[in-house]
Amino acid sequence: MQRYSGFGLVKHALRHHEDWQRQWRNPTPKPRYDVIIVGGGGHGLATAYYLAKEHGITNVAVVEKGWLGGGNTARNTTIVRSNYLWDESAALYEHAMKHWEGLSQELNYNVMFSQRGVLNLGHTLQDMRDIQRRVNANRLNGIDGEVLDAEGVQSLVPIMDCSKRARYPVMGASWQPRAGVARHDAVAWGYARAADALGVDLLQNTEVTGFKIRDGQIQGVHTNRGDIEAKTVGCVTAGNSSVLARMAGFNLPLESHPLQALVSEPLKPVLDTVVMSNHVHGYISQSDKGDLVIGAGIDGYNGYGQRGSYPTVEHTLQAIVEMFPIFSRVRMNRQWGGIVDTCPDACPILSKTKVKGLYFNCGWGTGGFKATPGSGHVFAASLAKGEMHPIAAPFSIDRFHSGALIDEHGAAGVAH
Amino acid sequence: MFHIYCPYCEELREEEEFHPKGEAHIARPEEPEACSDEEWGDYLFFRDNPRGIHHEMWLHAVGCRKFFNITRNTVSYEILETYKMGEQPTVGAEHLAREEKTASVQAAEGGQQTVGASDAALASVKGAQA
Amino acid sequence: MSQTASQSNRLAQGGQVDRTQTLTFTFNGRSYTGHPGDTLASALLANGVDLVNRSFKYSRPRGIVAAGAEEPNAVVQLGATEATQVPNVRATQQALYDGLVACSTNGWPDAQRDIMRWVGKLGSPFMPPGFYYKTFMAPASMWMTYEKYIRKTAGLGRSPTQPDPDIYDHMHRHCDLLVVGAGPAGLSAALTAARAGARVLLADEQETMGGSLLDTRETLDDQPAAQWLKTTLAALAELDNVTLLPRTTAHGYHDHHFVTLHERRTEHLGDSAPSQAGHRQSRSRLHRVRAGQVVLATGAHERPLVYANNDVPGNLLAGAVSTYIRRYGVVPGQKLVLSTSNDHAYRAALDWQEAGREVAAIVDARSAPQGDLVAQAKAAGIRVITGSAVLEAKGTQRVSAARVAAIDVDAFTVTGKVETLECDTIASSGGYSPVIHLASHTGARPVWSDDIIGFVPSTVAGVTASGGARGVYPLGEVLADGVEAGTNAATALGFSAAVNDADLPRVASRHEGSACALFQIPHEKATLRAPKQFVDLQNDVTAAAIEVATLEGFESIEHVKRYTAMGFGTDQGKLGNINGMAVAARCLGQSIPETGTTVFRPNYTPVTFGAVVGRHCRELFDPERYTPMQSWHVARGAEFEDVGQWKRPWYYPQKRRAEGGERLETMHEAVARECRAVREGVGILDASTLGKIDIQGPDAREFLGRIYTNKWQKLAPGRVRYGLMCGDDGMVMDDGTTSCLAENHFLMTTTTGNAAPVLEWLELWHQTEWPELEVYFNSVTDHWATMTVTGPEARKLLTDLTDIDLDREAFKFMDWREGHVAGVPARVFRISFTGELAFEINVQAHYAMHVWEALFARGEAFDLTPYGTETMHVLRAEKGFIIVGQDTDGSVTPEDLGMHWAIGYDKPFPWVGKRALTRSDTRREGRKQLVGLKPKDASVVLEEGAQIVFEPNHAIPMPMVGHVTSSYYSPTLESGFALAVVKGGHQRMGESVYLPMVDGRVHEAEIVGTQFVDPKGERQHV
Amino acid sequence: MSNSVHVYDARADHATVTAESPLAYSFQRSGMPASGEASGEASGEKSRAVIGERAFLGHLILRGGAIVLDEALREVLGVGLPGRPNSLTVDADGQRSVQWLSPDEWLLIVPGDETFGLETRLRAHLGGAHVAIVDVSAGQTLIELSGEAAHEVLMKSTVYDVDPHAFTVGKGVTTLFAKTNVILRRPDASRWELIVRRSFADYVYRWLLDAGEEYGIGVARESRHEPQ
Repeated sequence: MQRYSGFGLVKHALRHHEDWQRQWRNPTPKPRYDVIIVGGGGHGLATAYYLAKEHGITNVAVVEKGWLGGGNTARNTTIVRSNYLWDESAALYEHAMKHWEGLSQELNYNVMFSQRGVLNLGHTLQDMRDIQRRVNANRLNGIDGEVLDAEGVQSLVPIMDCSKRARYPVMGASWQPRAGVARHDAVAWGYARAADALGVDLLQNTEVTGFKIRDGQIQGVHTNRGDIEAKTVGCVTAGNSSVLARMAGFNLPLESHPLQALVSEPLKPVLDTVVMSNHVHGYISQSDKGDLVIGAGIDGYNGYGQRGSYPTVEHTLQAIVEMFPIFSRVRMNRQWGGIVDTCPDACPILSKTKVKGLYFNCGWGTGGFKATPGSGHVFAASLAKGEMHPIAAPFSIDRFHSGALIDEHGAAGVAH
Repeated sequence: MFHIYCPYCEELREEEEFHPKGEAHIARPEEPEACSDEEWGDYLFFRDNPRGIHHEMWLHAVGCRKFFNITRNTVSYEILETYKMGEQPTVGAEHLAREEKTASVQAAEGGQQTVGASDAALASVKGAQA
Repeated sequence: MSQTASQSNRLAQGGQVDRTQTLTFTFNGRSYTGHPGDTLASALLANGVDLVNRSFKYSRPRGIVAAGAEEPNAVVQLGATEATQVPNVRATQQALYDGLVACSTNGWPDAQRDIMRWVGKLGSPFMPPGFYYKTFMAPASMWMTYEKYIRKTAGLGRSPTQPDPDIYDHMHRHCDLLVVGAGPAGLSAALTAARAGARVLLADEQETMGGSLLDTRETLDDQPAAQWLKTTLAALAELDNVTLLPRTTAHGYHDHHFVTLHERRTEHLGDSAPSQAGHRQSRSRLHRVRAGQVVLATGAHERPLVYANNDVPGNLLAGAVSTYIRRYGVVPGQKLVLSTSNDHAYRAALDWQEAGREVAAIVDARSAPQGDLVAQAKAAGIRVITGSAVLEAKGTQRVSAARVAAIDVDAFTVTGKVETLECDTIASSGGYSPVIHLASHTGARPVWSDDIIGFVPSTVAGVTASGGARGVYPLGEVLADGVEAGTNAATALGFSAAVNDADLPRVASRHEGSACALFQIPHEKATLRAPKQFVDLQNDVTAAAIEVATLEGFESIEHVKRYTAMGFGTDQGKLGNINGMAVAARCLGQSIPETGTTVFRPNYTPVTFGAVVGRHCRELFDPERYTPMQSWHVARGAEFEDVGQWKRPWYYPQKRRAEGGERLETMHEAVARECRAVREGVGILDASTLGKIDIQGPDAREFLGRIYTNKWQKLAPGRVRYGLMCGDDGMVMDDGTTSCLAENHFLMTTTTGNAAPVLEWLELWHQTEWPELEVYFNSVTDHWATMTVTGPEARKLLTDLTDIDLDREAFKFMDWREGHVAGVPARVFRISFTGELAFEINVQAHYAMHVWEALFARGEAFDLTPYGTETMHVLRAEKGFIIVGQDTDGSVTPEDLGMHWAIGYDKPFPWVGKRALTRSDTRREGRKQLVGLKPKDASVVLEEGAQIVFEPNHAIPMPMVGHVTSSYYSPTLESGFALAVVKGGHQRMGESVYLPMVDGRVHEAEIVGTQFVDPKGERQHV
Repeated sequence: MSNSVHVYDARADHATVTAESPLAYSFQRSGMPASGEASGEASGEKSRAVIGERAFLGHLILRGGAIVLDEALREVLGVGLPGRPNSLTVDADGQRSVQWLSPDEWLLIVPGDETFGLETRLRAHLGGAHVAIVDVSAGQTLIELSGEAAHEVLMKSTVYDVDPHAFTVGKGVTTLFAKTNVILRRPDASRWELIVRRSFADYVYRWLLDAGEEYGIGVARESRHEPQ
């Protein structure tokens, strides 16, 4: 792997950038692998990387129907935080957070993880109770967090309207300083390049069309480029998990919904933290390019169209302008949509299935990006050992039968 | 934004008047006590969530307040029909599913069972959901 | 000095500007003049302003390139005052008004003297695509510092720092046919369909309708195009089934023909929307259009050619040159070189020459161009160099020369000797890209057409692209295409359109030679070594950057775009995307269609947040719901709590004597006073916000039994019962009392926040599962005002005001009675949420104030005290009454709450929620259960949300066993107390738990029952 | 039947009891711009949109089967149910109307003092039929909107097509109005009626004043109160 550094950049400049190496190969599928990962997004690529890196399993294929990182990795609003309410979620997202904190160096790829802090605003007494409950839980779980009052919020974000004038005045917030944002595409590319360097085959434009199953054991996948065999297959296909599951003969407790986001035109920096509000339904940060990156809740209907309905965008901007009246004259450049698999309890599924050797990693809803390194790490360990990693174990599909849900609705609501 | 024909109001209305209520035709088991935990969980949480033809329930919340059903393509978002509660769809998921299946099922080889979205698989999934 | 003296590039005549009026404006601190009819761009060009901005990444000088929505460079900061700042306005789309103030968005101290240009110049070799992914990694701790500096270079314009003085609004529109674009195709389509009877909406983004007719050289019916345009617009304006919306951009096409249009109503008039006849008007308006059919007559954007230094000011699109000359009477230079791949662009040279300026040469990549325009140019004496192209522009702040040579397009090589032509302007044309954005917003992928060398929209039912938007360019054909589109749309809508070919204006036919596919021009040096050849001017993406991306394995066009940032600017790649795709295709050795396409997303051009928001802001952001007693609460100085959309009195602070005058009570003081009043005297609560559902029908009772966890069979008329409602997952979702009004008639109450969801829940079960049950549900929440009179003195207070027998035996706890209160018919319910003697009085809301004031008049003798939600919470918590949503969170069963008494285990029908209570997880030991907590230190009020542990000395992570759901200071107990959920709590009475706080303190508390006051419940029965 | 449902007259004697309409507080708080002239600086201009409250009418919700209800209504009120969804029947003197709300739900609006009598007579005619009649008179109010710009004010406010050619006289729908829902109907060519829930009435009122400002919206001071 060609090592990246500032010094290297100078060397390449002198050679007119003529001898940059490919960041990953474009291999021909082998007939057989030890493990197949279906889905070349951030989570799938991270899984492949950790399989190779930590478990020495390098005979791995990542099968991607389009281009690497082209699903929700390419479409999310890049927020990273770990201040979840329940122990199980907190453990998972904090595991991810610890990986984020050295990821650029580990991958030798600057994923621009910017720990600028995330505010989750409270606008009602119940919001504030929930915030206190969550921050107290976070601290006892070893996760950084503070409860701020309205003045504290105002001093962090001077341009926000924290006055009593607002329809739902800001009463306070939870504040996680270690949280922030990262450069989404770079995460996929960084993992792809590192996994490729360890021998993982990244198969783009390769679509899984069915599974080979014998005696309840997975044998491999059918693809538009032929059959590929493996005794271990991990599906990490956010947005399309139910479609894959049905190919394998079972349903999942998922619904796929459109999730929309939008950006303003690029502006000179005005907002240095991430601000999220469940109550007025909107969240916002400003990218290093200057765009205000804005998102909100999902559309209520099932949809695989990578677009949602316009009123969702309107409500989101209403919330943003309510919080930031100075943005009224700023202009919205672009909107887009992703497809998110939502679980009834707003928590993901990392699980074995009825088919031996076939694993699913799905149901991240609107919050999958932040978990990318942690999800990949524990899912790889689970695939390698054939037993779910302890952090992943509570996220089994079985919880929807036993009733042991991990209900993050109260704490996470719509916004991620 | 959808333009939805309400079968009770007998006219097209804006999506903003409606609320989507998830998959249609999920009947509550007649005898809940006779259900296993698994069957009960399936009824509560597990859904077809198809990419393609979807029968779904909507509520004309700001309107006649009636629940009704829509057959909609979840990719193109085209609404193929709307029909009243208690009625059955005329455009079936099996119509599109059949096309999808022929595309996804590979010829079985060497005694291996190949699972696309086979009828058997669909049936086993439907099971408890009637 | 004459008025146009400063406008050195303004022609004495021609164009559609009004030279009789002069407008003054300021750009980068200097004052200039222009005329009505100008855009900011045409006025700047008229004044010879070449440099309008610095580029984003390399800080290179940039000038105006285009004349419309596709302009990438002339993006300026607009606004004379702080509050009216608008970032990133395209000068080409901003009408000039008197007093306009604008400046460049990049460059310090200004765009001319920009310091960053040195960084750009020296640094550019070290800034290949994605350079930031490859560096700034060491040491890890430094990234936040690096980022701080990287961010300093971010952005184009700046946000205002003050709230917007303007207002915005929405219009919901419905039409049979929406026509987007009022050029020749759109006008024809609109007129045809309108005459057939369709309700037509015609929107056009420019200041004036007409599109290409505004600068065409061609004639219609032997008259200048303007004449036909005028007649047609007049004809449309006369039809009352036609609505014309100029200055209105269709920016988003959504499902089922829902289209959003942004109308700039006042942005051509001034900084801020002027008032009209004394009334405020909106600065801009968003039209939400539902159309039956849509005709997209959005025209085409010219593609520039990609050659070295093609970004130096003085490089323009050929079509823009014509537009500036013909529409604005502005020639943007002295001496022109035109580089083209097609005939159509020749008109730029002809227009230039006719304007009296010099054309150095037309450089045509085709070896033998043959169209009529070519002949005209030759006849006009213009030098035409064939088989060649401009390889490179010379000059830094303005083009000084063009380097021209013969090229082999297919082999991508320079084949001839380079000739340097002196000039100050290079116009280029690489053909035209249909404006297909709207057609692809709902996911339809554009299709490449070799015939027109561009993408055309794929078919979407109900949407017709017409004219340039589908690659039809000759004017005569465009007009006919518009008529056809209008006819087809009208027919599809059920109108019969009688088309008369004779209605079509005559257009002189013109022979046009075929164009050649030309994108990037080869240079003598390889792309990676040649001077910069820009593909995306706004994001400084060069052909070399695309080549590097493909070298590094970014092969999907989506990867190329993302790695280089191509197309991510505010112009969304209108000029650059196809050129970029062509460069990528060349590097990858494949065709453009093999390389792919990208689907455009809304918005076509940026839209003001305020316009999207409309009037849903400030006081109208969200409804405020009031009870009939709102004015009383306000007058009484209540503080309010937001409960859903309701404003509920939270507490009523009173004035107290204090040193040096009076002061308002704190919340703590007010609540203590209100609590004591209820426990010792009498208080009153406005409970009108409670949800109330009238239930009638012979099966009402059966229905209640199925939907509530407890039993309803035996509830007699005149009696009231508490009910608990679960989802079928067994989790508590709401609670409230339901009264039996008559055998088949019940009144259900719900929590304030759940009134609508519970009604919907009842309807859901009735309509979808049990339609056979004869029962109807109707909301009467707003009809009945509810006031709770409670406290030991409640009966005494009421006695004189009502004809109801209040005797404790005649009117028992959990009874309701009908009668009058203060002369008003009322239903009175003896239910209690405070644990005290309580009467809930329901009267029609019209009379609520009458009754309320009568109660206070009588209540003076009893010191009747109004109390708010905070006191209500304290009082109910002292009694262990739960608040759904505060003491429960969607993971709590009735059993967890210790409410087995409210569970009808043996009811015959398997009621909603029952089955789930026997799932393995709901049966397991160690579930969190609702208990009371008594802090060891009575002065401590535990924090709501405090986490509970058994072992406070455990290392982090510390196992948590529950949390505090409600916690207050009790004036009655004179101590803090709390409700909490604790693992296995019901079995742990008397045990100690610990609550570690953020500040390091650890509180100790004892697990106790949930009823702190009057545990036997005697007081409510008195 | 009478003992299976609790029917009683909850209307007070307006001669002795002060009744407050749902908009009373709004008039006091937000003011009532005069309808003869414009608000704001320009004076002497006629309002192009005028609103007024018709307070204290009787609003009854009828639930049940169309056939039985239609019969009973014809008998008792002299007008039947409207035959089509989203339509409205008005009696000869324009004082009483019946509007379709859903396949088993109609809104009856009558002079306030007729409410209880009507309910009683209807119930008597309906006998044992499975129906529900619910008095919601105090839970909502009726706002009239007229003037040449009336439909433009509505276009700013509701997603429903209010083009006077599409929304013909005799139509009535439940739809969105800004962020709340209203019943919107057109009893005759000169005016629109909005039926608004009491707790949202202030929001609707403030919205109407704001959206109508550019048309110089005014409030009719003489609300057409029914005779007591």
